[in-house]
Amino acid sequence: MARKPKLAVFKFASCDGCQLSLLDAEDELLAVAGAVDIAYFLEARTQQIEGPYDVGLVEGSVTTAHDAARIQEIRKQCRFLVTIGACATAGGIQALRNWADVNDFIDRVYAHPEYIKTLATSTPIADHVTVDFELRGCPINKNQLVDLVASLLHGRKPRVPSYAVCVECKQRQVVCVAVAQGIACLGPVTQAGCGIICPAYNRDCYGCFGPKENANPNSLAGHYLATGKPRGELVRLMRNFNANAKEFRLTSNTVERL
Amino acid sequence: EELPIGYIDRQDGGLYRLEKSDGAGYFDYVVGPHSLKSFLFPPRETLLESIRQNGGWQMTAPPTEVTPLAIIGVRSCDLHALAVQDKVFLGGPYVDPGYKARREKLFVVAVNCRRASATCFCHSMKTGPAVQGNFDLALTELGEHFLVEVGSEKGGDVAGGLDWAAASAEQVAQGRGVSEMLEAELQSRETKPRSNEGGPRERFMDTTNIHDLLLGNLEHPRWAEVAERCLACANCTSVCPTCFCVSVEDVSDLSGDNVRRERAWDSCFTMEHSYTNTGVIRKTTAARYRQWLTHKLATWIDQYGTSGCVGCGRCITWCPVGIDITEEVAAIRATQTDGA
Amino acid sequence: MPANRTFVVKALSRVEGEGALYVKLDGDRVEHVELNIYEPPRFFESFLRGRSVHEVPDITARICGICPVAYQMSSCHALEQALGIIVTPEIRKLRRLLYCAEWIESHSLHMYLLHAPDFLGYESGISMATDHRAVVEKGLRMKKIGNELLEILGGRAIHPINVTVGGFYRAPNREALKKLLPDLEWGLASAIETLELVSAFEFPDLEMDYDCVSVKHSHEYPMNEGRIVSTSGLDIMVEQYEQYFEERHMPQSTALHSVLLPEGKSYLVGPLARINLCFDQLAPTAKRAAEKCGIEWPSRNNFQSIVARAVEVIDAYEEAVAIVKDYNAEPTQCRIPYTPKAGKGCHATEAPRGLIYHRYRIGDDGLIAEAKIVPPTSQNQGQIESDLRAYVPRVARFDDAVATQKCEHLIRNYDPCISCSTHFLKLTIERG
Amino acid sequence: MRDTIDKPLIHNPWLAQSAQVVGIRREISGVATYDLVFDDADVAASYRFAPGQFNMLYMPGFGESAISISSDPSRHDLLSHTIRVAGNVTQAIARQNVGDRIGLRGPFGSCWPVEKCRGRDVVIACGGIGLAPLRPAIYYILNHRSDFGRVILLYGARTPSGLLYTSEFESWREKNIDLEVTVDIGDENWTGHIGVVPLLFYEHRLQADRTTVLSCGPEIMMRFVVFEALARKIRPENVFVSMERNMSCAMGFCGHCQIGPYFVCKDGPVFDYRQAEPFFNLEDF
Ligand SMILES: Cc1cc2nc3c(=O)[nH]c(=O)nc-3n(C[C@H](O)[C@H](O)[C@H](O)COP(=O)(O)OP(=O)(O)OC[C@H]3O[C@@H](n4cnc5c(N)ncnc54)[C@H](O)[C@@H]3O)c2cc1C
Ligand code: SF4
Ligand code: SF4
Ligand code: SF4
Repeated sequence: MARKPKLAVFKFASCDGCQLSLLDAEDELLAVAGAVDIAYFLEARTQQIEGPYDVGLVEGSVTTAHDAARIQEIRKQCRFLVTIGACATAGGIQALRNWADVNDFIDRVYAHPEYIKTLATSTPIADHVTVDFELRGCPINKNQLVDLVASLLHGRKPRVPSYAVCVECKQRQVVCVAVAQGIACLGPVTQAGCGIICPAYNRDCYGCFGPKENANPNSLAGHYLATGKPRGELVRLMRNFNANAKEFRLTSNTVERL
Repeated sequence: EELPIGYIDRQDGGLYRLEKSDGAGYFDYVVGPHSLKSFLFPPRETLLESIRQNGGWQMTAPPTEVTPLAIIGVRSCDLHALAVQDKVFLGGPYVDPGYKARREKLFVVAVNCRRASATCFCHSMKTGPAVQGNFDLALTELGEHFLVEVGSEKGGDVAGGLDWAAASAEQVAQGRGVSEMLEAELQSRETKPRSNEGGPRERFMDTTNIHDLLLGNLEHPRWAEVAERCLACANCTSVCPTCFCVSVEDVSDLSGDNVRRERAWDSCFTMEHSYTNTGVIRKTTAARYRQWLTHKLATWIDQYGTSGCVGCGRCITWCPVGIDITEEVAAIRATQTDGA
Repeated sequence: MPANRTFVVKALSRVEGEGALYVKLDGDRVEHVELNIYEPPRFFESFLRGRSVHEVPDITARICGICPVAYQMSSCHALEQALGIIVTPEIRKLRRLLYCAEWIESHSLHMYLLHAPDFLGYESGISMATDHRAVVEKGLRMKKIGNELLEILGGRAIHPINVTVGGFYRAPNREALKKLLPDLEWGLASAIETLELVSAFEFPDLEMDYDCVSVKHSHEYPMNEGRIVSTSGLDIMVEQYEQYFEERHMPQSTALHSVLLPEGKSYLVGPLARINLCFDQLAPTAKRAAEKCGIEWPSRNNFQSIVARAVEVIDAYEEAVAIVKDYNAEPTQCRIPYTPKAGKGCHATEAPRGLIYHRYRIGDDGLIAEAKIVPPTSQNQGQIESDLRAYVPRVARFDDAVATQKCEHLIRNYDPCISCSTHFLKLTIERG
Repeated sequence: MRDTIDKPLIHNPWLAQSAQVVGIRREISGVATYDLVFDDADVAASYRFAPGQFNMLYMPGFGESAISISSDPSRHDLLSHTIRVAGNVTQAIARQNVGDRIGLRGPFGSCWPVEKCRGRDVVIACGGIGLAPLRPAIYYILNHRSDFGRVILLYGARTPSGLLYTSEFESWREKNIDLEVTVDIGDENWTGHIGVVPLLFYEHRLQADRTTVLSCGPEIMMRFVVFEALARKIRPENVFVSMERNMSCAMGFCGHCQIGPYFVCKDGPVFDYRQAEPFFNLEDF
């Protein structure tokens, strides 16, 4: 039998939720551990096998100079690098600092600001190194994660659609909350993958999976504005966990300046 | 699902509200978010199951057992849509077994509309408002009573088994009057001045020579213009009762030994739809919108001998930004670049 | 052993996050212990300012992927207080069920995959599974049921989407919950077996004079509400929290240590603290099981926190079964409507890892003007250092690897949720 | 309407048949030919195809790909498929060995009008792997060589190492096929033509009224082949091209392969230029 692929999980600025998704795949966890060599995964095990690794899963965004250097090292160690979650793919919620003065943030929280070493921005991994594949979401969908592992094992493409949340809403016959209730929903510009939980739970999609391909948030925001939604609400809606993703960023800036 | 009895719907581009109305009867809401489509052509369906077995694959199609289904309150536009989907799934060289099985067990109770919403334009598509066949029973609401018309043997058997009074000629005429009045009202939309003080625009579509109009204007600037607004979100195609595009994908377990081949509703608005190994064919939203509109209203006629649009107006209502098929056609007609 | 020895452990594992531990020894005397936090600050309190009220639980969830419900619950309660919202008993019950789900999930994960391996001599739950597959599988299933419950109530297990100020966006589906009942009953039975398993572990003998702090409710085991009490006799309303507790920024770290005023003492929060303070409020089965499990309560040994967790999982399953059995109709009103307006509110709930405190001020524009969040780990951090100060001399005789492993074990007693802005990574012991 | 419903359902068209790989020939880098034999003898006995038709090859877990049949239509013992490794499915097929099994549905699609070409001259213009779907047509012509007039095969690839089936070229020439081969970039051993396929039209004088052109290859190449053919007054209905679109069902259900009014899977892949003309030069369509 071929050598088991070596898998490593790395953490940057994040909530740990995405790597937890692997442990949350209760039905598959032991099978995964049997099929791949989980060589480095601090959240789950003490054993740390040195690189190089066949696959590296990277959670979190780059917010310190030390981390900016560390991701370079990790890239060298990993043959196939996958970013998992909104932090790693778009900068995460902590990228909200990109619109503010970090020093102001620090002064408010810490008594000894001189000890806080942080960059002015929170940036996605792909701003620093080449990324081979992205799993979106805040948090990622554990089924997509398991499928990703399976696809790496079997040498196939992961099944990750790039279309809008709406596609699955309609497949599941969920009645559109935007059209039927006038709720400002990000579904039409957000990539599917979450299992359309929000509209199914009678609320707006708030964009966990980031912009879909060919996303057109300008048009959507324009329509919501025209139907009476306050500007601030729309700006905030785009400024969540994927605030720094290009399409959302540009639209939120445009709407803010209106 | 519960019927919203006593409610009417208010529909416009990107807007749907059910509102209680005093005068409303049992069926005075018109077309809702769902059509017959999802019952006969479910959004997700398993086509094939494969299990790895001693070096080969055991491939089986899941049985298509179906429980008989009766659907009450189907409108004329949706009956025409049913006929269109019948052509797609049953009328070609290949027959879709799942659709066929479900179609055979379907019992349709149609309803003649008494009112139309602003988004309805069945009269333009010659698909309503009066039901014209393809049903088992058809109801017309007449104040306290329902007028029942039998449309098939199955319908006759059901009606025969019930203790219903025979309708008088007067009642039959009254029933016909309901549809005629509505039809006249719809027709009058075409001559009414366009802006009716603030209320939703009442739709109609000029279909004169529409096939050549659209295919003769494949490079019209309107495609790029609508793409500025269109989200490529696929809501329109999903709610459309005739759209039938699907993606077919394998779902397998971690070992890869148990595989289900599934089809799911897809749309010409997704990137995956026109993906090929050498590139995505319809990369831009403009190209996708053009594909949708030209297929729906023009090449559908080449393929199936009828328009793909039955004038139900769902794509207008359920488009999150209210893009309006009738308006897009009108815009192209008004500024055609080609002599078509 | 050389007189001067420094050992560096690259990473503290099986805790959520990264950071460093620094220990300086002079012979057997501990000169200095310091837990260094490497988690880069994420500034949640700052960017909550200017957000709408309804966005707060969605945002605070992202502080921690391990215990998002705790953050959501505390936010919701605090904001409801600020807005004068009173939720219905039905909503209150469902929230308790949601919290039970998170406790089940989080505790099962910690006990079976992170902490038990320490007692049984494995480097991870994954390795443990090679010898004790059935045990690990049972733990995973217990955890999975917690997650399923979270999914039904919250939409998804991590960062639930159905939690909002005023209640829930949609009432959880009755049928789905009822269908889970057999699993919940299995979970209850398994939790009792778990308690038998873990209370038979061998616990390093480290008795500490903990000042335990927790929320306490008159007749419920604490989760969503109550007063704040301590072993040393504190008994205050949540509104008084900031008069008695203070967060201090420790140099060299991004962490804020919380201390008990006026002395500036460290204190203990979490399962052991809760069970010590609220034993009487345990559900009947949980209490009976705790009484006869062979551990003497109150316990002053935090290695026995694993036992406390097992008892709490029984309690959580027991309550979940009762609530689900009782859930015979979806409430007609699952969300109390409100209009955002100026106000102040604070609230404390019990996260799996201990007390969590939130305070908000809403401005005249109806947006958040100020937010303060005190997570459990920053409260425990001082106590972890105190524990280590006492424990390190006893393990100093071991070589680096073993000593580190033992220190890590101790830290894991706290199940530190480091992402709550506080992270460990490497252990340095300087022996002088 | 109703009568179509009552049409008996002969078999489930979604059901793939298991077939065994009995031979693998590496053709060029990244391209190999797979010989397949159905496991079920009844299926094998009843299976027939026409030149230009394709099968859907199925690798469970990976998906299906449309692959033209490249073997001799008169051979009933096996089916050959010449496959270029492109992505998901084709990579998975490339990992198969002799003896392994894959799923197969087919045959699908329209065919080259070889019957109608009897008595006529035929120009086959193809590029790269585009020769694969035309090889059954060539075999057909060879099997009935005397029924055809002049037969010209214009074939090109980027480099000499990108040419398929070179070992058969001699035998084709022997049977009186004018075979002209060209490459974009030659190597030290290359003595043949350099340049693109459409240029080879200038090597021959064609009789417009009795010539049929069959073309398969990259769309850009086919555009120029069509241009050259029409320039020589060959009528559009006698110019045939093979189109490629995403294909997920091959039965006109999935909607992916549409070009204007056509479903490439059932109306194509082979179209005459009268049909293809309105859409042939449109980007994005
Ligand atoms: C009528 C027809 C005949 C063909 N004959 C041959 C042949 O003889 N030899 C050969 O090597 N190739 C042929 N192709 C191209 C072949 O189908 C694609 O290269 C193949 O589907 C790529 O699949 P993949 O999974 O490896 O690639 P991926 O890029 O992973 O594609 C994923 C899926 O998208 C679809 N897809 C992608 N590209 C195409 C495409 N070009 N055409 C249709 N569907 C596509 C398929 O369903 C495929 O499984 C033919 C295509 C068509 C339409
Ligand atoms: S992307 Fe979201 S869920 Fe994932 S680590 Fe970041 S904050 Fe957590
Ligand atoms: S195109 Fe629009 S109006 Fe026409 S049938 Fe489809 S959804 Fe209805
Ligand atoms: S027309 Fe409307 S519903 Fe259709 S894809 Fe465009 S935005 Fe979506």
